[in-house]
Amino acid sequence: MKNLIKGAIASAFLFGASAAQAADDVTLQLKWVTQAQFAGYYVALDKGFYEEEGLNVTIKPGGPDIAPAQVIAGGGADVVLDWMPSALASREKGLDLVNIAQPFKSSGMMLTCRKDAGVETPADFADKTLGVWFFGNEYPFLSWMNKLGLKTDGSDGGVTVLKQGFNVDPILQGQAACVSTMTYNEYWQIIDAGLTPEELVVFKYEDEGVSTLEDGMYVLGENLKDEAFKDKMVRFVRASMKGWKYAEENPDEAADIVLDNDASGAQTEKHQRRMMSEVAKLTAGSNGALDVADYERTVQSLLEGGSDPVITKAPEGAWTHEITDAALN
Amino acid sequence: MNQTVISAQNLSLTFQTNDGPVHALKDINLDIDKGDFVSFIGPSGCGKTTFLRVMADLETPTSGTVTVNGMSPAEARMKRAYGYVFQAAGLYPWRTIGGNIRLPLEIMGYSREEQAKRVANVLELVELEGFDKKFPWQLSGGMQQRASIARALAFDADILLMDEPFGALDEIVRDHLNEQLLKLWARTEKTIGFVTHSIPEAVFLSTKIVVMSPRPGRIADVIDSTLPRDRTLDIRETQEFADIAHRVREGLRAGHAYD
Amino acid sequence: MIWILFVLIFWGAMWAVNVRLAAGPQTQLTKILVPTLFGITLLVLWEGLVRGFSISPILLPPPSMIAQRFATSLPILWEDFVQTFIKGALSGYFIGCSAAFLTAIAVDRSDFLKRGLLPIGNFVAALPIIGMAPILVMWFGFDWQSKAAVVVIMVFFPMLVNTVAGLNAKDKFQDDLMKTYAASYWQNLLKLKLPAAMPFIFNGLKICTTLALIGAIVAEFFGSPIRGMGFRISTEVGRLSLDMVWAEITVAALAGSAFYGTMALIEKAVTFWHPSQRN
Amino acid sequence: MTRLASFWHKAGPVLCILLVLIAVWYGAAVALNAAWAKDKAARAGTELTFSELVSDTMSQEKPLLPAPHQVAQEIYKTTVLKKITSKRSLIWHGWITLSATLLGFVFGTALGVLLAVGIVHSRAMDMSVMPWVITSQTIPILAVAPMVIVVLNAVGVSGLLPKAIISMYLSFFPVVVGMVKGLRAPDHMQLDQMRTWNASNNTTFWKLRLPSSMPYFFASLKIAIAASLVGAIVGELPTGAVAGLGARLLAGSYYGQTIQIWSALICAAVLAAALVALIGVIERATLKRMGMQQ
Repeated sequence: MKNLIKGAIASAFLFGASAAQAADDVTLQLKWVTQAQFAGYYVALDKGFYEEEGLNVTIKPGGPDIAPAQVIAGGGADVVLDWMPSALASREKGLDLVNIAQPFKSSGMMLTCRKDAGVETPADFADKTLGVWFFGNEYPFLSWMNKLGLKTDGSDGGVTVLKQGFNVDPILQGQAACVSTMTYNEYWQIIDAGLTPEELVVFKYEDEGVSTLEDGMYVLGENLKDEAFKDKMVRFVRASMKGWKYAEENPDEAADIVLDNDASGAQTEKHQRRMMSEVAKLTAGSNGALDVADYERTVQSLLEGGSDPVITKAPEGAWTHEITDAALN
Repeated sequence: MNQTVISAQNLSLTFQTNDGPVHALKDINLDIDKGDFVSFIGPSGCGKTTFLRVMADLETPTSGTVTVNGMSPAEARMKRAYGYVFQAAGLYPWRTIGGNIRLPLEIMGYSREEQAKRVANVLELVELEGFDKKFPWQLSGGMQQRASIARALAFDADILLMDEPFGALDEIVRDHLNEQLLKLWARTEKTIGFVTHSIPEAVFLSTKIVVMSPRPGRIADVIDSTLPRDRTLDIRETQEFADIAHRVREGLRAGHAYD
Repeated sequence: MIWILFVLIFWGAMWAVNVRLAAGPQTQLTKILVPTLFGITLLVLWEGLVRGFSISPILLPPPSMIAQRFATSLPILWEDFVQTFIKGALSGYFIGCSAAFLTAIAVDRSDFLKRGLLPIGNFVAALPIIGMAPILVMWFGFDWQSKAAVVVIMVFFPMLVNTVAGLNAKDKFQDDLMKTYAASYWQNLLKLKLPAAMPFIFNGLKICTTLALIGAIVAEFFGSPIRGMGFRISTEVGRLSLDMVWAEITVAALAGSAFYGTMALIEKAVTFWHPSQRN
Repeated sequence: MTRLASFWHKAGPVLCILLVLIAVWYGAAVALNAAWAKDKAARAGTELTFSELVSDTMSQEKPLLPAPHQVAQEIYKTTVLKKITSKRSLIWHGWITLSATLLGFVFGTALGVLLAVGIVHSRAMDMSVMPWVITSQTIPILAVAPMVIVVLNAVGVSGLLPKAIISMYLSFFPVVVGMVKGLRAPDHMQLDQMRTWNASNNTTFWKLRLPSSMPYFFASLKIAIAASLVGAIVGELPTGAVAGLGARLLAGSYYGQTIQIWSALICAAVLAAALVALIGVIERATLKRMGMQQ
């Protein structure tokens, strides 16, 4: 029965494809709203890199309640961008997500604190209120706190966790001592709001040795058994990485392309260009292939979750070099 | 006995409406003596209800004066000089019959024992003993109207103003209530102002019949009844009754001819 | 395939039973039995279709799985319930409804204010107030206070409009009667206007129960401490624990129905005299 | 003359209260934004005079509460000055929301009427469906919204339709309730009259029940369209800030652009008012033709 539905959907897709053009359709689900964080894909789309590979790519923006893993499980996308902790957690829930490429080499996540709240080192976190994103993004934070030996259930000597909304208001209004920020996005919102870098302390997950892998490309394992799909992914990864490298070299142009694709009309040029230059630093070290050492480190930190680990056992088959090997050689 | 309780002099009332002014009352002069039973009769729009409402200070006249017990209607109202019975029983559905009758007593600040005593008293007057725990909507229309009369009798007002109180009831019930009302009037010696559009009802009940005519609302005739104060329904078969009824009818006709 | 066949047969059978029950004499028992059977049919339909089509539990978990999750997560569900319903929704509901009630009474004395406020109140009652949620979270912080504030604003106008309409609902004769008694403003208010307004006031109170719950949950999407029904729903969707999400939705539906039902019961007791409540 | 007077009689108090509200809004803007202005000044090491303080609170880029004229400027900028096709035009976003609203409204009305007809004609349906219709509204729809969209995605439905389905979920309820009441509005006498003419159920429905239900129908439509708009906006909130007024709200919240949030809110309010007014006009015209209203 399941296959019947799948077949129906697939044939619907096929029909759509053959009716439109001969190019292969690929749908990409982003993790968040349209912004320079995803510049590589928009550049590849805009510059025709996908077209050159014979692909007809649709990019779906995400949002606060869009779980990419759920979208791919529902057949709403062929490839999704996700953070590895959340992808591995989904794997444990029985969704066979496989990492096929990892354009982000380093983590851009950090905790940004106000000096006047009395935070200088991680040791000062105790009894403070910290803003954290949830929705699958809390795993790196939880394993870091676990490493620091701080409880997150609000008990004495631990930290009080606040589910941060989509903005940095809690730190501006002093409701939280620290908030989660990305080097390329929220940090600059704090700066734009009027706080100066001197008034802030930042703790990069990368520097604290608790970084986990961010934006990677994930597909369903069962699809990888299909040669045609694999071939499609090879071309997709190749074109996407071409897009990323182009974006790194031409950040301003990339930011403008992102702006053109922002349907919400809420982004500003200044912010996107700055974001692009920060994102370029994170993608710089990667050619697209997953660094196994990074993967091992991520898994290790997720396994150390204390009483409530993010994942309970080391996953198997959660990544493959098959696609990147074919794409990049 | 001939003490004047209500007196109207050159009373006029004009309503301003979107279609221009309407002369509801024009140059009304009338005296009502203590203990009188006065009926106001006339076609719709003759101002009979308006006149009653002016006496009760529910409307304010445009010119002329009215006195109630020698005071202005407003002062009389503040002194709670009269009880008023409306066309519809207007009982509060969330209060029992007893509770409804108690309402004016609560507002006027009677003590609890006094309230209970009076409620029992007036319920007996209108023959509704045993119904004080019932809700209005559990009673028939006639019983509801009797309860509303009881409510107007519960406090010490020597004037009772009634605006077509039996208009919505069927004739058999109405006859019965008319008889009861006369007995009540005899026992309580109140002055009653009674609006109706039924000639037999007016003749049967009243000591004085005020015939009114419309556009502008004015008094066409005032008839002092020659019937004895103590009367039963049989009196309607007498010649005297027919004569008075005839005079009323003439008055009404004259009012129309004037139109 | 067997599941689907079973579901279809079950559906048909239940419907037949219900038609027979409904055609029979209406008793207290059939009044409860018929909708219950229908509800059970829906659940079986759901369970059967999910199993029959092997729908992934990440998309739509079957009711049995939700029930299991519900039973094993009672402490968390209770904590969330207290945070969102008791602290956020109920306090906001209470404050919002009382404020609207008092405003309505104040406004009722002035015809000018009434004529000015009513159209505006009607207008605001139709607005997507829920859009204010991010702003209120910004103003009142992330804990339950901001959720209560969202609820206050959401319930205020529907309650105001209903109460004002109710205070005008008295019968003309009754109003004149109070005048002939020379009743004071407060006597008139307490003995006539308020009782007469009760059906409208309860109408407002009932509408507001659902609004309160929705407001409190939705406001949590814009920032919250790490407990609460809205928090749990949004986080667990991210963790693909859809069974937990549905367990929370069940709690919300139960709480919402109980809240509404309580109000309806109080209404029945208070406005027993109103034609709509009499049998 | 009298028409003008009656216009002022109606509009005067409303305008007065609106003016008061705007004054309160300005006052609140100064009060709420003052803290930030002082904070900024303190960090810069300067003192603010009162007039400086006031002018600063009125012109912040991301105020806690923007002043009315800031919102008005933003609305003007994003409606009149931008091309309608531009993604920065509020009209474009309003149109996206409006189309989902209308689609959901049509679905919701159709579903509501169908259910109501079924409920009025079948006792079994009345007894089994009605309680669940009421229960359905106690489920917080926003919680279901993301799932509705993803599940629909799984069967290949995306774009306008998922939002419209959320709108439908909110708007069918008032229609069911109103229509059941309306279709049952004819009294015994009218129904008996139909029986004396030996009219079929069908005829009774078309000639008596349906016409009698019209006033109820329109009253519910007004509630339904407002609910439908809320549904469309709520549907846009969690489903990725793609486009529409809900997306503007979300994006505004995400970037702390309060002026943008408020302008989207005001735009939604105007849209709601216009839709309800439109139904009102149709209502008056229809009822007048049917002789139910002068």
